[in-house]
Amino acid sequence: MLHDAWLIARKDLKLEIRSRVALNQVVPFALLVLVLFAFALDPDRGLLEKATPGLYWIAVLFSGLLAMQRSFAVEAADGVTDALRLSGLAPAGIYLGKTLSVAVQLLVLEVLLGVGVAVLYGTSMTGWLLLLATIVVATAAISTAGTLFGVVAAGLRVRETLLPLLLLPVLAPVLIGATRAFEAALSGTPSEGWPWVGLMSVFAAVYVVAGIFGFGPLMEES
Amino acid sequence: MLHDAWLIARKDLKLEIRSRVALNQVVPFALLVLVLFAFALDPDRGLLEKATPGLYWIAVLFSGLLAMQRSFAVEAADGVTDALRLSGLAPAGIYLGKTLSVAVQLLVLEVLLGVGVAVLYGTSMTGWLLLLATIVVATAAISTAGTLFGVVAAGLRVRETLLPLLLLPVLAPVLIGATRAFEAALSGTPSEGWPWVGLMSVFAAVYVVAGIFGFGPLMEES
Amino acid sequence: MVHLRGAVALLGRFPALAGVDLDVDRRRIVLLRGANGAGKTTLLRALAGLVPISAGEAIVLGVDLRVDHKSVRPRVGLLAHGAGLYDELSVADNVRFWTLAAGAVLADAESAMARLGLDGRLSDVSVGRLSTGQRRRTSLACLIARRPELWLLDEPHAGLDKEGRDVVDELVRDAADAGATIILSSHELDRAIDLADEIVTLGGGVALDDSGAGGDGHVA
Amino acid sequence: MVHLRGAVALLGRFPALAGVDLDVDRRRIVLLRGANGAGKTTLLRALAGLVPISAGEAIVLGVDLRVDHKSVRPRVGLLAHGAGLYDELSVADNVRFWTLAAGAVLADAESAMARLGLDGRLSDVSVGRLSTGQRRRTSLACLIARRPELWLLDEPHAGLDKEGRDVVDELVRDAADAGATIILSSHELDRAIDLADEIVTLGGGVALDDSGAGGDGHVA
Amino acid sequence: MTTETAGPFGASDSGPTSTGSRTTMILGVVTLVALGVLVLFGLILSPADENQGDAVRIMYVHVPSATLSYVGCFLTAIGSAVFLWRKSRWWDLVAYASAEVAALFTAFTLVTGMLWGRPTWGVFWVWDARLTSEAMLMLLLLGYLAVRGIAADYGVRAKRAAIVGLLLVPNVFIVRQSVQWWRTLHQTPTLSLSGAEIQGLMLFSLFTGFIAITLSFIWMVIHRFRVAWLEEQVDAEGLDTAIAERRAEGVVS
Ligand code: HEM
Ligand SMILES: Nc1ncnc2c1ncn2[C@@H]1O[C@H](COP(=O)(O)OP(=O)(O)OP(=O)(O)O)[C@@H](O)[C@H]1O
Ligand SMILES: Nc1ncnc2c1ncn2[C@@H]1O[C@H](COP(=O)(O)OP(=O)(O)OP(=O)(O)O)[C@@H](O)[C@H]1O
Ligand SMILES: [Mg+2]
Ligand SMILES: [Mg+2]
Repeated sequence: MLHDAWLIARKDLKLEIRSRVALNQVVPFALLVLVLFAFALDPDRGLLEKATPGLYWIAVLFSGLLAMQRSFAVEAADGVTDALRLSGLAPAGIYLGKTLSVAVQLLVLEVLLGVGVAVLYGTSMTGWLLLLATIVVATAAISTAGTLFGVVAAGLRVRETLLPLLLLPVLAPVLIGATRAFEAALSGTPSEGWPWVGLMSVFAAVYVVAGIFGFGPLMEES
Repeated sequence: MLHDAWLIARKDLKLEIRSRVALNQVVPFALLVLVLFAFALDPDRGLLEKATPGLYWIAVLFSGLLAMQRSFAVEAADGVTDALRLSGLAPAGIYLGKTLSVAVQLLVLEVLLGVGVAVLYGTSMTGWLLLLATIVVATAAISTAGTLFGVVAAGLRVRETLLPLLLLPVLAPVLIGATRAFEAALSGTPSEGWPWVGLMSVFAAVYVVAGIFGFGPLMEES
Repeated sequence: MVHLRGAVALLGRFPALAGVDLDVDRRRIVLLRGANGAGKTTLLRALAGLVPISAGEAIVLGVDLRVDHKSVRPRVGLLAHGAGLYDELSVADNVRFWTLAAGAVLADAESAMARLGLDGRLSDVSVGRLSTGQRRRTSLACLIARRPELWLLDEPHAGLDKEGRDVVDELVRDAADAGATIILSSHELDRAIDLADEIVTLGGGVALDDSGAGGDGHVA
Repeated sequence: MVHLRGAVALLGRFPALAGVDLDVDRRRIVLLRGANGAGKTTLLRALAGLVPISAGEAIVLGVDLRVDHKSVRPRVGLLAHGAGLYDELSVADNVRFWTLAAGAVLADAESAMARLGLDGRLSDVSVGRLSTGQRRRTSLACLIARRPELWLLDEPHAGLDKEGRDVVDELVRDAADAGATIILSSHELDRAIDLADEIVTLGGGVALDDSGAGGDGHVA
Repeated sequence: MTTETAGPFGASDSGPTSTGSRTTMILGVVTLVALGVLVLFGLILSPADENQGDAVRIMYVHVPSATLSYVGCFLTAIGSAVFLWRKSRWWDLVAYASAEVAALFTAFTLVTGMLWGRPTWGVFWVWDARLTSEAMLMLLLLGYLAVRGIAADYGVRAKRAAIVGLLLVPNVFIVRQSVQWWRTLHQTPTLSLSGAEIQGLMLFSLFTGFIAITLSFIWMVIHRFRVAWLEEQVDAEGLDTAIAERRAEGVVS
């Protein structure tokens, strides 16, 4: 299973390296979402200052959605789904592999976006630790749940619209959790943030289990 | 040209009626974007109260993006782009037809979302007029610009990620304009809103012209 | 109708056509053959004005493709590997749409569907549900409803059953009689050679010297 | 190897297979033929465990498909119309990926590519850039690198040039000699009939009684 | 040759043959009576609240329908789980029926809540934690129904919907919990009017509300289930004819 996961993840990352979609397009998209909100939420009201952690995670969420769409668009090519079913790869392995490759891409994105936020706010050492932990755990949560719902929408012609619809409400708690944890880290009260990290770990764990068992049946038909 | 536009628009709307993607998925997605922001921007700070018009238009924008993606995903099917090029349909007609079908879908979406906003805020008669005018003009702006950039991304394998990247910055002025106009209408000072409506009309007019002349060359490459 | 001299076409940076010479007169049926990757598809697409000619002469239907590659398009009919159909619309909706798009009338769509056996149960089935051969028939129906002057058929027999192949041959002959020019590529030489008036063998992006119609001319 | 009795398979609500009887022994090469839409592709996909059998008996490689349609999958090789390749990866990357996914070793991938003439310039070209026949060759290379026990070939000759067709025939005969079972569908009967040991004609989702055939659709 | 008419999931499930039966009719009558009693107590006999006036009467439908929206979600999850486990079409349709009704009750909760909010809070909607989480629940259900509505084969739809339905549970839980997770818990004067402080006729009215709304919930789920079941039956009935027609195609050519 882990061997299969590695095979899939390597293939996906190779694809990304050849096509550079995430780097050239998803990262700018995330920046864009951030800037857009600055437009919508007029800066002179002072809304933005307070809202940065929330906006950061919204930007990550939407970009994650895009990365996920791309990850499944690749598998939607003519006959690939059938080929995967016939391949003998363990569905759980495919699930873990795709999760891994999405997580790697998201991590890169988050670090690129996050350095800015952290520097602007200038946080303490413990703050840094919490920020990092939040990023890691939230990424795990987003990619485990995202990959599972990705396959629910996969193979359907309506994939592009169905995935956001299913995924966003499910990830809403992660959005809250990560935002709260970031706020705690940036406001110098990291102890308030750690419970959120715990919560998101539970979330990610639930979805890993659901994915490992659910991916097989979901891959079946389409 | 208008005949061609009508042919394309009718085909797209027939497709929508058969697949019901916009109705079943884009509309809920718009609601979702609204609610998600509520999560991210903590309600007890009173941020949201003021931000509703902005959120409304962000929701419309993201859903419009989805509708646009879908609109061009349909044309990306195996060989369809070539068939369109060979068809003898005037590119300007194709442009107008696709703009029209996206605009119709967006209008339905906006009315569904907007009735709520308007009722919740209870606006005056002149306010209503401004709201309506804003909706019509902003829709025109979003769909004219969206369709033009849609074709830039169409046919490329990275369509799903490229379109948002191109489109969102272009539409930022529309986002501001529509938000300001809505704020004016809802706060009972419609006279402040009308200049924005004018501005967006100019925006839409510029893009219609750009689309009519630019769509042909853009359809070429890919 | 078609006159190419040293025509070069690039796909990305790859010269898929590396100097093709080709002359086809009105009412002729020309068979393109050649190994996989020889450039048959690229040649047909170039003749349809879809792939730009970057060097050499290329005149199709009286239009110089290097000056204007768009105005031939509505006058040609290309049967490509990609079906060019909307999967979610029914067969009838697809054929009607492309017929109207080409400026023909609905009656043409109906008769084209009837000709290809798509008028019964199948006409209301979504194209996405069709079998390979049925999709191919639908593409063909769209093509003939357009009444093109130049037919460009990329492996027209592929995927069709015996009866479908006969229909294609009939359509091609009728079109040639009615004044159209036909260029088709094929790997099913037995059938295609009977149909063709002339045979052109492509290899490595150029037309190889050939022994003419009916000749063997096989290139390893 | 394959035993079907009254097998029914639904695509949506449409009974694409409406009660098929079929028996194939080890080392046999069976040709499926029939009109467009007869159910050939559906039958091959059903045998691969991709389309569920909703009524009747269906035993493939000793596995009852109605009980378990997954465990046969790694043991069959299906050449379908969809190429099953990642357009953005190179030919070599694709063949290697699918070879490793099937649990075979990299050397198998190399020899398969060599066998299909994909080892030169082409091995580094992205699959999305290939010609139809070259894609088909790549799919075939992925298939043979898996060394399946049951080969299910949907129009294996389509799109291939003369030399490619010869390679396919050779591969099929070698596989049969090595103990595999082969079921292929085709519309190019001249070629396929020579290759096949048995011919089964499908029509309307059932195996028709065949001219010169035994009562249950067998041809000597 | 014989061909089973049962769908892909076997003939073992037995189900209804019409949209109604004696039991459902009796249940319907009882529901109507209960609703009548609710109207009687809720609108006429129970007193107006000191603070809220007549607006408090909304509570008698608002609170029960909120509760039943959760029940509907859990029922959907149970149906989905049994479907995945036993491949039972019967349970799949239970999940489907209860998800639809749950969506209806969630919408009803939102509407009654908004109507209540106008007189008590002065606005229809605030981005309060509970309101937002209920809205999110609505969206989750819409997502589930969107999966049910995709144009794909029955098996595809059912299986995918079942996984989504199953994952409703952790999400209902998380969405509900998020009320507690909010930095400051939403507090309004009206919400402090919780169970213990309601007395006498008001408590009784709330009680009748629960009974009446629960009965309507059951009645709706049963009917929705029966309709869905019969729709499936109709599809299965057509199969024999479809097979015969399909075979005829072969004879022609
Ligand atoms: C759109 C607006 C509203 C929504 C979506 C909403 C939603 C809900 C939900 C989901 C529950 C069930 C809570 C649970 O059992 O865990 C509930 C209960 C309740 N709601 Fe609302 N509500 C809304 C407006 C209001 C208003 C305006 C009032 C009163 C002024 C109100 C008063 C209550 C009361 C008293 C309960 C009983 C449960 C408790 O004590 O917490 N609600 N509401
Ligand atoms: N970017 C590229 N890099 C390298 N080679 C390319 C590129 N793009 C196209 N090619 C090559 O150009 C040729 C295109 O050939 P074309 O599709 O016209 O062949 P064909 O004669 O139709 O073959 P077939 O019989 O297989 O359909 C192929 O050999 C393909 O590999
Ligand atoms: N949902 C549906 N509604 C109606 N008909 C359908 C549906 N789905 C599939 N079909 C029909 O089922 C049949 C499937 O046939 P299949 O693809 O197996 O044919 P085939 O023998 O491979 O044909 P070809 O020679 O064209 O490849 C087709 O006739 C198709 O029209
Ligand atoms: Mg070709
Ligand atoms: Mg087929």
